[in-house]
Amino acid sequence: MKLKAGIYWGAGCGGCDVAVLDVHEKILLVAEKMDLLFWPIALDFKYDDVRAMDDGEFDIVLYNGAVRNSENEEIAHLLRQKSKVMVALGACAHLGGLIGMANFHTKEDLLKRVYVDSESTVNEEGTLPQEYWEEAGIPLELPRLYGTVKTLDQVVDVDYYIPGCPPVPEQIVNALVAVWDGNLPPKGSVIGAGSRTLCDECSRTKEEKEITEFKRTSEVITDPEKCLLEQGLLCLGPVTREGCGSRCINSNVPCRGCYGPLEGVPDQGIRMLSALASVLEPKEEEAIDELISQIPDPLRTLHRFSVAASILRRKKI
Amino acid sequence: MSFEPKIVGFLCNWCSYTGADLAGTARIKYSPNIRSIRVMCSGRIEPTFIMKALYEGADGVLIAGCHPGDCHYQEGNYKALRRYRMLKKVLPDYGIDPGRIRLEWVAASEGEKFANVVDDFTEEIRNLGPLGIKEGLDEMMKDDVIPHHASGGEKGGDDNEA
Amino acid sequence: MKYTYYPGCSVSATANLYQESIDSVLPGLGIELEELDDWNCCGATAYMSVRELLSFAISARNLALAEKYHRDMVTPCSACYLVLNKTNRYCEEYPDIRKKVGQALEAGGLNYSGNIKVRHLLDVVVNDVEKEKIAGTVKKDLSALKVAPYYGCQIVRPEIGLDDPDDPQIMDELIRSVGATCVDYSMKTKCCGASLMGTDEKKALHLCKEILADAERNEAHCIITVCPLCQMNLDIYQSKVNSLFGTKFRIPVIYFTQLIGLAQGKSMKELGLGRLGVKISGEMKKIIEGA
Amino acid sequence: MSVRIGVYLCHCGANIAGKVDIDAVADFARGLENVTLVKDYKFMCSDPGQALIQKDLENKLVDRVVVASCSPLMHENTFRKTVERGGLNPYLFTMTNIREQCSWVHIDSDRTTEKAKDLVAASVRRAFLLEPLTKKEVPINPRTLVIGGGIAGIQAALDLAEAGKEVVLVEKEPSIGGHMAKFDKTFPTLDCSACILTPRMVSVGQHSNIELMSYAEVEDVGGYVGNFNIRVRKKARYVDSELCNGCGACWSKCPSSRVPRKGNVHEKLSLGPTTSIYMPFMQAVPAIPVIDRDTCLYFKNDSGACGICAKECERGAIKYDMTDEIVEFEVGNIIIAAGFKTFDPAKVKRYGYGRFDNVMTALEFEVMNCASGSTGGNILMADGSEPKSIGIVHCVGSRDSHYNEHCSRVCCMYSLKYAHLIKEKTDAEVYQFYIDMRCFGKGYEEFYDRLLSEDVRFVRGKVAEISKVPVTETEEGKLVVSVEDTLLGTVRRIPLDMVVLSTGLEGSETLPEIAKLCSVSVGKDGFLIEKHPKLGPVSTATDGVFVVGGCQSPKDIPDTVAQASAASSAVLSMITREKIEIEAATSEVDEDKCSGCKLCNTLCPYQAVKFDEEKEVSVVNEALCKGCGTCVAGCPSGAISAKHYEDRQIFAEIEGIFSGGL
Repeated sequence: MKLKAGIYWGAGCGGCDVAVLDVHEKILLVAEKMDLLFWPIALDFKYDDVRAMDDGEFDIVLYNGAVRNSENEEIAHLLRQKSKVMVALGACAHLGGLIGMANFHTKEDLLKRVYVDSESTVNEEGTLPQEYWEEAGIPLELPRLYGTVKTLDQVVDVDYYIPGCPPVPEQIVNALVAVWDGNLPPKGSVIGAGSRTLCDECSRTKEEKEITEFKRTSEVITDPEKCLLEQGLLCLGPVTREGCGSRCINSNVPCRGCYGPLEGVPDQGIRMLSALASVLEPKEEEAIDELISQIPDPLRTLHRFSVAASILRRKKI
Repeated sequence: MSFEPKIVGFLCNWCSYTGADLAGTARIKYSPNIRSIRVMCSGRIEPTFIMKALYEGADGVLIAGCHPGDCHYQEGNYKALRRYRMLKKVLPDYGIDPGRIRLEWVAASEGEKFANVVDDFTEEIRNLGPLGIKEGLDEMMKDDVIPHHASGGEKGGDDNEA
Repeated sequence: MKYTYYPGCSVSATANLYQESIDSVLPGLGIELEELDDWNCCGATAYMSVRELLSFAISARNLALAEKYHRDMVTPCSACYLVLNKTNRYCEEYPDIRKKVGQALEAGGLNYSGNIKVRHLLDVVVNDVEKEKIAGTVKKDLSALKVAPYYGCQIVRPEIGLDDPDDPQIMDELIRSVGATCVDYSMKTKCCGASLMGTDEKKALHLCKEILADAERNEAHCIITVCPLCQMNLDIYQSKVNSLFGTKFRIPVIYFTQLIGLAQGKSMKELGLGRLGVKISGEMKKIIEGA
Repeated sequence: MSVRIGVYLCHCGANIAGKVDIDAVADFARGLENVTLVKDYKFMCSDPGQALIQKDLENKLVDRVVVASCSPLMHENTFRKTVERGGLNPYLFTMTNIREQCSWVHIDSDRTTEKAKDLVAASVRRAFLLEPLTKKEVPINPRTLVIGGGIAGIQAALDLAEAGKEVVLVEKEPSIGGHMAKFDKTFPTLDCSACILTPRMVSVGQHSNIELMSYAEVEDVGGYVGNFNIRVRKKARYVDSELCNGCGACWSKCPSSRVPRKGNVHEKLSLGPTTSIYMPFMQAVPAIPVIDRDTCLYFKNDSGACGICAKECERGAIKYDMTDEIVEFEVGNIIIAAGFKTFDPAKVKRYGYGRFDNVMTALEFEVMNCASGSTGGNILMADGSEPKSIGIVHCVGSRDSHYNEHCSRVCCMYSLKYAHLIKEKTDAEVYQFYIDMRCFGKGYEEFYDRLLSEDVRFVRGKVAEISKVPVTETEEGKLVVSVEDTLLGTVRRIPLDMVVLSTGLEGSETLPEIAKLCSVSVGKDGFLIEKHPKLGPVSTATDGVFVVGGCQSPKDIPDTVAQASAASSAVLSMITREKIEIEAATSEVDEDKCSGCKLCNTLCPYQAVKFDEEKEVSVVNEALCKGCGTCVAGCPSGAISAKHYEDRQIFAEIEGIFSGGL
């Protein structure tokens, strides 16, 4: 009996949906075992079709993208109600992802920046999108833009997480296979990724770390053999879960942390801050500050994908 | 009455906690706004603890360790200093005044200094006012709900206060 | 290499032979001196002990004037070197002295910022000119000439840091670099009595006698010095020392620039050596003429 | 089975109850989650107080204990033992400090009570998450390493060997004896130094329990208390110790000399034979010569030109092809007795050492006084003639902000000894230039009085300069000491034939390296830092490593011997315990989470967390780990946890502080 599956695209870039397609021929294996009953980007099913379904009818729902407006939240609740297993797919649903960077700003700043100040816009009156508008008697509605980006598990109860931006296609398939084989790890755990950090998977030689300088990727020709952190590049590998196959590191670019932290690490960015600071070489205050000043924007670099899931969740306004 | 800041202190067992005890044995009075947690070394204090304290309701966090060179474990306090400097650098991006966290070297014999540091820090935080991360968060996300007319008009946003 | 030149009062008067040797020797070493215009007396150590603040103001005036040249200032005289350095140091360490000196100079339309470094001529000759360059200008073999290097007590003060206060070597090296022989001179930094010669002559003469005696004991042909006052005390008053203590010293006391000149084969007259109290004669004369 | 927490509040007489409303805190505590029992008592630390807890535990009423009373630094151990007697793991207990950091230091009692409540709430949440821990035990290897064969090392080695314990004594010179072997007499008793030292050296050489490694240096120290693994490099002597019987045939014919040939008497000073193959001094232990490579003709630019000593030796003990030998062994404890070095007076240019003849250091003067020395014990000037007047300058390099600020404690006394020796052996005038006469030990002041009666001239003043420049005839050819005589109030110029500089004491050259090997630290004054200046003078912050004698601070022979015996008794107490408890609250690596980034390896000053090549993860060596937690806070993958101070326990405390009892 085929399983019923659904994929939804919340506040995200759609990369995760593309990742699902990227499984190439394995999509046939998926199609053979599953009926996709809801996939707004690919199939023409409507919300009402889902509302018409029984509770828990979906065997599995892959929800990618963060919860950024009221529609995301509404459909999240709806899919939760209609699904047995709800999976947060990709960094946005799992940690808030790049979308989560909005938490460093207020809603008003964002709207003003996009609809008024952006270089290519001419909008003297400063009109902004409205939630509800009537034109010639016809009601027009837009979902409400939230002031704070939320991760999926801050809105509904999530069974599993598939991390990554985007998640590695094979890992998505492995997750789906695990669901219909029924052998799933305890509820709430991360699947489709390793249990250690990237350093385990990374083939570069690692020595004792003592950082004397920070460099940006453009400033240094990296030695392919040596650990990037030891070459002064701010690599988040040590704090990020493995499973992505070191796509970035293998192309000589430091890891940005999209696969999120391991179990028991409540805040990926601050945990890396602690680890990084501990191995700075200088001992005097001035020298330490000078070295830290070589990192252009430490907090957003450390929290590129995970500010919405960090302890403080957002900038205090 | 005036705002009474809540301060969380992380004191290292060998120097600052002993120094704080000494203030006690000498009956030196200081403001009761601080609640201290004992760790074996200032090197044990993770920035995550500090963020957790700020999130749970602390208006200020005091980190205290041995003077450089005196650390019972030789170098723990240097790590504390490095983490402190980096945390101080990133706090403004979180909209938090870096003055809300403070690192002090307090020797086991400096009971008086500990008392002065607590009083001085309490006043400093009193001037900065309450931080209230948690309340601020709830306040901020108060209007993040499904609007009443979004789905078919009558079912409003008010009844799904999930 | 160009420096602002602060001659000081003695070099342009009683010690003009020092100036003559400077004028004849320095160009050959590539050192160009541009005299500080409208310089005034530095107050010397005597005045400093009478009216310190006034003395600072007077000497600071020279430093303020020198600022427009934006380069080091060189002086041949130890007293000026000490006083000008002391002014810079006190103005930096004691804000109220700096404030008062500043007010005084403002009245004269001048501004003192203290960024002019004051150096002694010996320091410039030995440290800025390579040894090979000096050796290159030597024409006469003075290896037989035994010279006693007399530093005096001012240029090696610890706080200035030019050389080791107890056992300076900077002039010993210079003697060797011009080919002469430097004797092991224990009295090289002992005081010559300086202005004491004017107030308590007997005591000063006693000090000078020790300095001369040690030179004679080491069979030095001459003593070289860097300070007009030391030169005067040891040279002009040598006869008085002999009469007071019954010694028979006949040791010429010349400037280090004159020694360089001699090694370069310049004539005694050109180096102002004709006007010494104790004339160059006897064995030293033979060595110089014979080389 | 849910957790049942018992909270015990202490009044501490009025110390706590006077400011904190105990009943209010008790009611508050009863409302806390998982708290099943709350009691309060006037003095929890008293026997009846402790019995309260013990009985509740025996009756299985609670399985976690929170005691809200004084500082844990005060009674944590007391209550841990109580909990253990009650049959519960002692680590399932935590304390709340509501006295030193609460009732004693705040004024307003309401707010103090509020604070006490918050702290109790924090402790309860922490107690909920506590895990049982067991103190690990590690066996103690009964063998001890003693670094340094001076009187300190000799005494410590003999104490341990006499107690039947094995000792390895490593000495970097060819013979043991250290500085004391270079002395003629010792103060204040004027015993002949060799007479009291040689018997002990011989017993060290012959003791079955002491393995003596002379002309050897410690190269590596690994492991931890009770189980140090040591690597020693025994330098090649080119004389086979099995075959040699010390007959002296070799050095009697050796053509080259290890002291400068043309030097004056002072430059050619030496104790043993001055040949290139030599015995350091006649009573050397081991009594085996060694070849000085620098001056030996055979080794000079490897010409192999000479070979006389090999020919002369009937027993064929001379072996030019000997190479350094590396020895490895295990010990349980280490006693560092690396000794001191004397201050190099050449730094004080005004005293003319190295520029003028007849200005010598104290050590040179000692060697000259030795009967077995090159002058046969006679005090001679550089040209060999007898001095008519000798000056002894105190505090050279000591009590001086330019050099060493510390007082070297022994110079006043050995200077007095020299004055006596000079008076005894010659009829020279003796001047002592001192700042203060520090004769603090037993019989020291009496010795000073004796010298006063032997008409030694004492001048109280710091010597300004020693110069060769005579001012009067009497100063001709003399060393003129100019000094301000503070008692007469004048500056004096004293012409002398000879001047002895009483140089101060500093840590020996090899000290910084030995300190690094044994992970002890060197203080600003250049000496090893003891655990506590008053209460732990011979132990160090590193368990199993002791410091004795001149390397810990300048001291005389009696104090050195006392410290040596103190250290050996401390070692004996460790050995007899056979096992040592290792701190239980150490760190632990979860090998499933550790990804081998090695970041933690840099953080540990004790090298307790190291990368394991096979497992490809980092592993904590429990015995080395001191439990500071620095690596835990630095581990990016959260793979290292600090037992008893886990992240979740500290998070719980933070939440407890702000829970307000919810």
